[in-house]
Amino acid sequence: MVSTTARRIARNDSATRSVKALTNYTPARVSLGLAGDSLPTKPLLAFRLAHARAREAVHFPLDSFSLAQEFAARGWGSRILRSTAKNREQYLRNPDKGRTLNGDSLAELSNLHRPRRYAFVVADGLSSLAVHRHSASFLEEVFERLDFKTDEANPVFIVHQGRVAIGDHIGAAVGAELAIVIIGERPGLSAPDSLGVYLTWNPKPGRTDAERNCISNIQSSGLSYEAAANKLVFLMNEAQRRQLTGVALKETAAKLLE
Amino acid sequence: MVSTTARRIARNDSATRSVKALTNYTPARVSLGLAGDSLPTKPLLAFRLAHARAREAVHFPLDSFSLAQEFAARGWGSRILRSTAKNREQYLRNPDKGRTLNGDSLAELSNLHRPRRYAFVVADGLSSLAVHRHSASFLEEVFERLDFKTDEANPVFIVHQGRVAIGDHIGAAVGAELAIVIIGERPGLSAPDSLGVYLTWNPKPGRTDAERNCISNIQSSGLSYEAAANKLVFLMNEAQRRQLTGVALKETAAKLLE
Amino acid sequence: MSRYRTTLGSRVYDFADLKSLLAKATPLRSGDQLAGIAAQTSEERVAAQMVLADLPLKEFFAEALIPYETDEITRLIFDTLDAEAFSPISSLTTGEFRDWLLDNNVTGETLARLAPGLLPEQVAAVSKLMRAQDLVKVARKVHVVSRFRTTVGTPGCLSTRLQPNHSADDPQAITASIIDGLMLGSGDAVIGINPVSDNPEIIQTLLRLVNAIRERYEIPTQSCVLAHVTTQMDALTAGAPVDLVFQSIGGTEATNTSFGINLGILKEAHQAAREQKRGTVGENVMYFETGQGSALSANAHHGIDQQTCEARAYGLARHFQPMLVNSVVGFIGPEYLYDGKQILRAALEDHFCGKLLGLPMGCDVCYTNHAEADDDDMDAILTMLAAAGVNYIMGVPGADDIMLSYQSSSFHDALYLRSVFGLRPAPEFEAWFQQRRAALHEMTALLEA
Amino acid sequence: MSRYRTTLGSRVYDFADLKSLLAKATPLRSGDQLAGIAAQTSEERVAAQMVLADLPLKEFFAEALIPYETDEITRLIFDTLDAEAFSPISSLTTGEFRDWLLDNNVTGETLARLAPGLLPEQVAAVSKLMRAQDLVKVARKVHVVSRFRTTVGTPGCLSTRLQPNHSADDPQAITASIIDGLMLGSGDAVIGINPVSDNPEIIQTLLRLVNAIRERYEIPTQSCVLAHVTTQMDALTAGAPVDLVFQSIGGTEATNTSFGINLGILKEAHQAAREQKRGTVGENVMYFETGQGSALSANAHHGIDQQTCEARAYGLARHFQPMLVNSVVGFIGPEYLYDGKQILRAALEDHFCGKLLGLPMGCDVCYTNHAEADDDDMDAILTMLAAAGVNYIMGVPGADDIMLSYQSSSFHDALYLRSVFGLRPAPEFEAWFQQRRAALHEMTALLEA
Ligand code: B12
Ligand code: B12
Repeated sequence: MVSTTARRIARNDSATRSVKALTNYTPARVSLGLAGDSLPTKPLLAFRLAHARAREAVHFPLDSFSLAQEFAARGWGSRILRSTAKNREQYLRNPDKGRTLNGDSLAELSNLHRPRRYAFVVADGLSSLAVHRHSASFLEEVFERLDFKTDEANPVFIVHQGRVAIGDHIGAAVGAELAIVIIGERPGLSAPDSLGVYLTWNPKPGRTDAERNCISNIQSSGLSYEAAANKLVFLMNEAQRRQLTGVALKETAAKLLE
Repeated sequence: MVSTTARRIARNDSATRSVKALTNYTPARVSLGLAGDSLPTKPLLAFRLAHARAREAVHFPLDSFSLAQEFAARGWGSRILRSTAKNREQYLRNPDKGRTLNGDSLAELSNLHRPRRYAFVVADGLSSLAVHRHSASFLEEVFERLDFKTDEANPVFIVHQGRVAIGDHIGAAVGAELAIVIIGERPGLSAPDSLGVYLTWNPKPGRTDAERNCISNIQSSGLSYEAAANKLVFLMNEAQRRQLTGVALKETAAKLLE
Repeated sequence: MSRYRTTLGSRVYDFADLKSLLAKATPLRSGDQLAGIAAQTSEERVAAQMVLADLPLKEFFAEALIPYETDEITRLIFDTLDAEAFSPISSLTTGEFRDWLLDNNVTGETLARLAPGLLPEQVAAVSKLMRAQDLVKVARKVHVVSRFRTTVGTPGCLSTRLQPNHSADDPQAITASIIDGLMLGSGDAVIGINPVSDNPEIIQTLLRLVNAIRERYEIPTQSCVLAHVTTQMDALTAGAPVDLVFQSIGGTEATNTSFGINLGILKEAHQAAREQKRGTVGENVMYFETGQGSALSANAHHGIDQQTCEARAYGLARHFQPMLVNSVVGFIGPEYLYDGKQILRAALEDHFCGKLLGLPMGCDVCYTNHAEADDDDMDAILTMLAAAGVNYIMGVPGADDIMLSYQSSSFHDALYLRSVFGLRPAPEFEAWFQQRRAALHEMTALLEA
Repeated sequence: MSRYRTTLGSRVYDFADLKSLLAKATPLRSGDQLAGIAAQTSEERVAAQMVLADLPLKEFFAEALIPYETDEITRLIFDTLDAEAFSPISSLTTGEFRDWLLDNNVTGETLARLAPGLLPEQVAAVSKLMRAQDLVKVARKVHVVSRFRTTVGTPGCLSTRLQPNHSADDPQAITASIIDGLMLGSGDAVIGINPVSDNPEIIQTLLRLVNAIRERYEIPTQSCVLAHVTTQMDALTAGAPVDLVFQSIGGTEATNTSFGINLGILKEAHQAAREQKRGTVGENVMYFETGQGSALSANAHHGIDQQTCEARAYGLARHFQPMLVNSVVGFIGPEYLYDGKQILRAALEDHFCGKLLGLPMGCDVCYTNHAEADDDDMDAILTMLAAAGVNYIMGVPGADDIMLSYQSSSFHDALYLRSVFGLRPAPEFEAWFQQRRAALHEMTALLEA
């Protein structure tokens, strides 16, 4: 039986030594050891602690005010918007509510409509933590690489209780060619603060995910701000050139593991 | 293997014929047949329907007003009381709330205190249906057999969201020697309307169930009103004679299956 | 500042005493919330588990959850503990105990030798650290075999209690349900009737009824009528055929007081039943039922979580070498175990704790109509318990107990488990069944009488 | 007044059409509630099940849930249906179909012959009538075996997909996870990496990485990098070593459109992969993932309940004789499957429906941190699926996928199932493991490179 063998191996001293070494190479939960064929108590409890915390992270509210201040400190304009999801429970049980803007927010956007290249959207998604930790620094890298200035007329849109597709509504409402949605990915046990970016050419309600591109796992053991910004800017330029995003557009900018 | 055998037997024609006959003798779900070794679709769906209905029955609210009217029509006095459970959800999750009277009800009882033999309590328990269907007819049988008259000073207490032990509070509050709690038992798939009776000598808060007697399953395929009344009156008399209820008191009144 | 303390991130978690540490370490359930002793957050729960994991097992001997002076179960447990048996694990913490239990070199025999040295509280504690799969994996190592007229609990066997209740104790109705069950291979653990009445005459009639069926068809099984133990003793004294004596028990003296029993009553009953010498292959004569929540329900829990109270009930039960012990796990209602998930967890804990303490554990896999559960939940519990090696389950016609008003497992459910896990009934019963199966339908003749 | 109608007591239940009948008959789940198509009460649900039970299976041929003209999956399903295969059950109602499936004379072979004659909708329908235990009992009769370099799905085997994801596609990190998994006996179904990037160069690098490990240590298994199918095709064209081609699929054309695929793309990919001729013991080259909720999430469900959509995805998958198919059952979140109970039910349904339709079903037993579920729920699902004979599960280090941010099953979980159910890995892999186990730790040398 494999199980017996595996146990024997994990107990073999030299094996144990080299198995330990695996943890030097990945933050994944490797080399956890065996109690019989089962997970020993220590990693089991560590797992449970991580679970308790990740579940909490889902519910941290977005502090849009302080985020707007951070942006302002960098000289960026921003607008705070809300989806139609009234609270977290609604947001979780009804994703469509996170995909549409509430009446006030829509009204607010109506006088912003004019042809423009980009609509940058920062949405809490499933992890406001991700947005708080990474969105400003990441956007800094992006803006540096772009011929683009945010201001009051061209603000970063900060969205409460937002899903990816809300970028379609915002982009359409303000007349943007490209919607760039920067969003908190669902919290994991190891990364409760992972940021994703979704890019949609000619955003409008009804776009499918096949018509977007995605850059994922911007977080400390994932993609760096620089690498992510390189990829994004590459995709933005290509999108503009080929007038599309989605499956037909592949990101070939960045070299492996930069 | 037993399973195979059982299947073979149930398929054996003569067996099937005699198995059918079992349903003549009990309302239990016997002779359901076999699909392989499993329950055939028809009885499975019948079970599910019964489950859906029993779950509803838990939540039927007690219509104490119409119950009081039924009692009045028989010339009985009654008082409507409430436990501290504000609603069904609270009642279900916190039994202690169903065991104590709310402030108003307690106050109402304070001027009723005087030495008396009986406090008759009718409580919804887990099935108001049981109380509506059976409590008046059952009490009629009981009162017939007793040297006892209800009236305004000696009412039947109708309790919303009550548990068995609420009889201890009521009995103590009104100064009764014996509390007789007539209560809706939890709804079953076959009998959503089963009534139970709990008898407590010298009722007062803190009595344990060992100090009570119980008569259970007053319902159409269970104990008849007459048989139950005989048992109850026997127990009441014995309780009075021996000045106790509970484990030490056995009901030896009724013959088998009367 | 207490001894039970840890810091996680910036939060300090401090647990007043051993019993509150145990309560906070318990997986979420409504009963502990109702009692106001559950962890407030998941993180607090993990913190408690971490402190518990680091707690040396030895320390459980130093802090009786209910004082020795005030509780006869505490006294029984401490007075009969086998320190020698405990020695192989005397240096372990609770967390290390879990790892040790999972070790493949720790066999069922090792665990059987260990049982008399274990405090129920130690077993409850380690169960709180375990995942559901751990509860299965360890429990299935242990085989506790008990014997009366059948041998229950041997590896590869799954027995059933045939539970033919009727809402008016009608003998014909009960007979019909018994026949139905026997034809589907049920009844090898016991044919056990819950009488709706407490009338001693009726109890005797039922005892004679099952005895007559059993003798006439030479069924190798035992019978039981689950009235209050005092009523059963009256029947026994009056000469009725009493095989197993039943009683509901709890894990605190006060719970048992509310049940109208105590150690003395149980000892008397045990002795009286043994003196009947009615068993053929063994003399395990007691049948106990337990269940999380009964202590709290009787306000008799002393601030101890319901699962630890339950383990203490096993600490009482093992004193009587019972034939059968089962938790009626979902029997009382949602105030103690809210939904299918909580019932499943409790079922696995109860089975694990009972087996570890040396008991022949079955389980009444069940739910009430006021709980958030359905037959799918029961299927999960049944399947996991079969994987865990449960000794027996209930067999109720169509899973619907028309008198107790709850849903248990059906004759069909037992066939499901037997076929999926390749399990068989007790050997004596199976042999009888093989011989008699062709004639079984003739039993309906009993109904014409 | 519709054809789908019944009266229960004083209430009349009327179901507008077949798809709403199916939706109302489905066990409660959040996704169908979200779509506004779930039964409003439990009684309505049973009413729908009763009408469904009486519905002749034949009638499913008369009412395509999505018109033939507008959906290529409907077309595929109807055009390739084998009427001959259906004939043994052509006279049955859906309820009788359930009874027939449970019949012990209906063997795995019978069911394998039946598969090409079944509409996904018929299979979905019958699953809605079944208890969890029925889903286990019938599924375990069916053995769907698939082969590439290992043989997956034979009786007594449980395989695993080793899933060594990393949040930056770091080859060393991925290698470390692969070594960890291999040492614990994982990876015989496939070593399958979800790349965080869609960069074609990175995809190729990962393909070459796993291929090199596999060749160097002569591991009998297959690899896969689960990028979008078009990206994998680019890699294949560029000469990268592609064993299995992966794609997420849904049960409606519109869902697949939202995934950026269609039948044509899948056919091309299938052919291209087969032409590689990289398999040694067989030529099943496709790997599909599915999951309840994806159609609704893409607003592409046409008012059909999520479980029926899922079965339709299997109707698509079977066209490609895949090596592996698994539902990622709890992957998306609570909006489709709210809690452990709903995930368990869906897992059993998915496995049952897939097997009945002739697919080599595995399951990604999993949950997210926004769902009401935990590791105990996973243990129940794992245990029931093993009882049901699932072909494979995932193996993720410590159950924590650090890139996809969800919890799946761990290497340890597979060992739990193998030990409790006496299951073994695929024979080719097991033989390799036996020979090489002593040398396995030397694989860490790979990390020094
Ligand atoms: C639930 C239940 C229990 C639970 C009670 C805990 C709880 N929190 O509910 C447990 C499992 C602990 C239990 C134990 C016993 N029970 Co009981 N129980 C029931 C059941 C199934 C439902 C009761 C109900 O719905 N009550 C109504 C609700 C609304 O009120 P409640 O305030 O929540 O319920 C209280 C009473 O039910 C009381 N209670 C429960 N059982 C008994 C038994 C007696 C004799 C008394 C006086 C009180 C009592 O406990 C509850 C909490 O205080 C009934 C059967 C039925 N169909 O009703 C049997 C039933 C009442 N129990 C019965 C028996 C025999 C017992 C035991 C004596 C068995 C034994 N040999 O040990 C024990 C001990 C009882 C005691 N003295 O405490 C018999 C009574 C027969 C009789 N005519 O005397 C019944 C009718 C079932 C049966 N036929 O076996 N029981
Ligand atoms: C959930 C999820 C899915 C779900 C989406 C359904 C849903 N309702 O959520 C399902 C299972 C259907 C799915 C499918 C696929 N996914 Co996906 N998915 C994720 C995951 C795990 C979480 C996303 C999240 O939290 N979003 C944030 C929340 C708050 O926003 P949301 O609006 O609810 O989510 C939307 C987006 O996430 C979008 N989406 C999901 N996956 C993808 C993939 C691409 C390329 C795009 C543009 C959009 C997209 O679908 C959601 C609903 O509209 C991420 C990994 C991660 N850690 O984030 C991968 C991830 C985004 N998916 C990925 C891939 C590759 C796919 C597939 C292309 C796989 C395949 N070969 O078929 C398919 C098809 C995607 C498509 N075009 O629709 C990759 C993207 C890689 C990249 N850089 O392009 C990721 C990063 C995971 C990975 N590494 O494999 N996915």
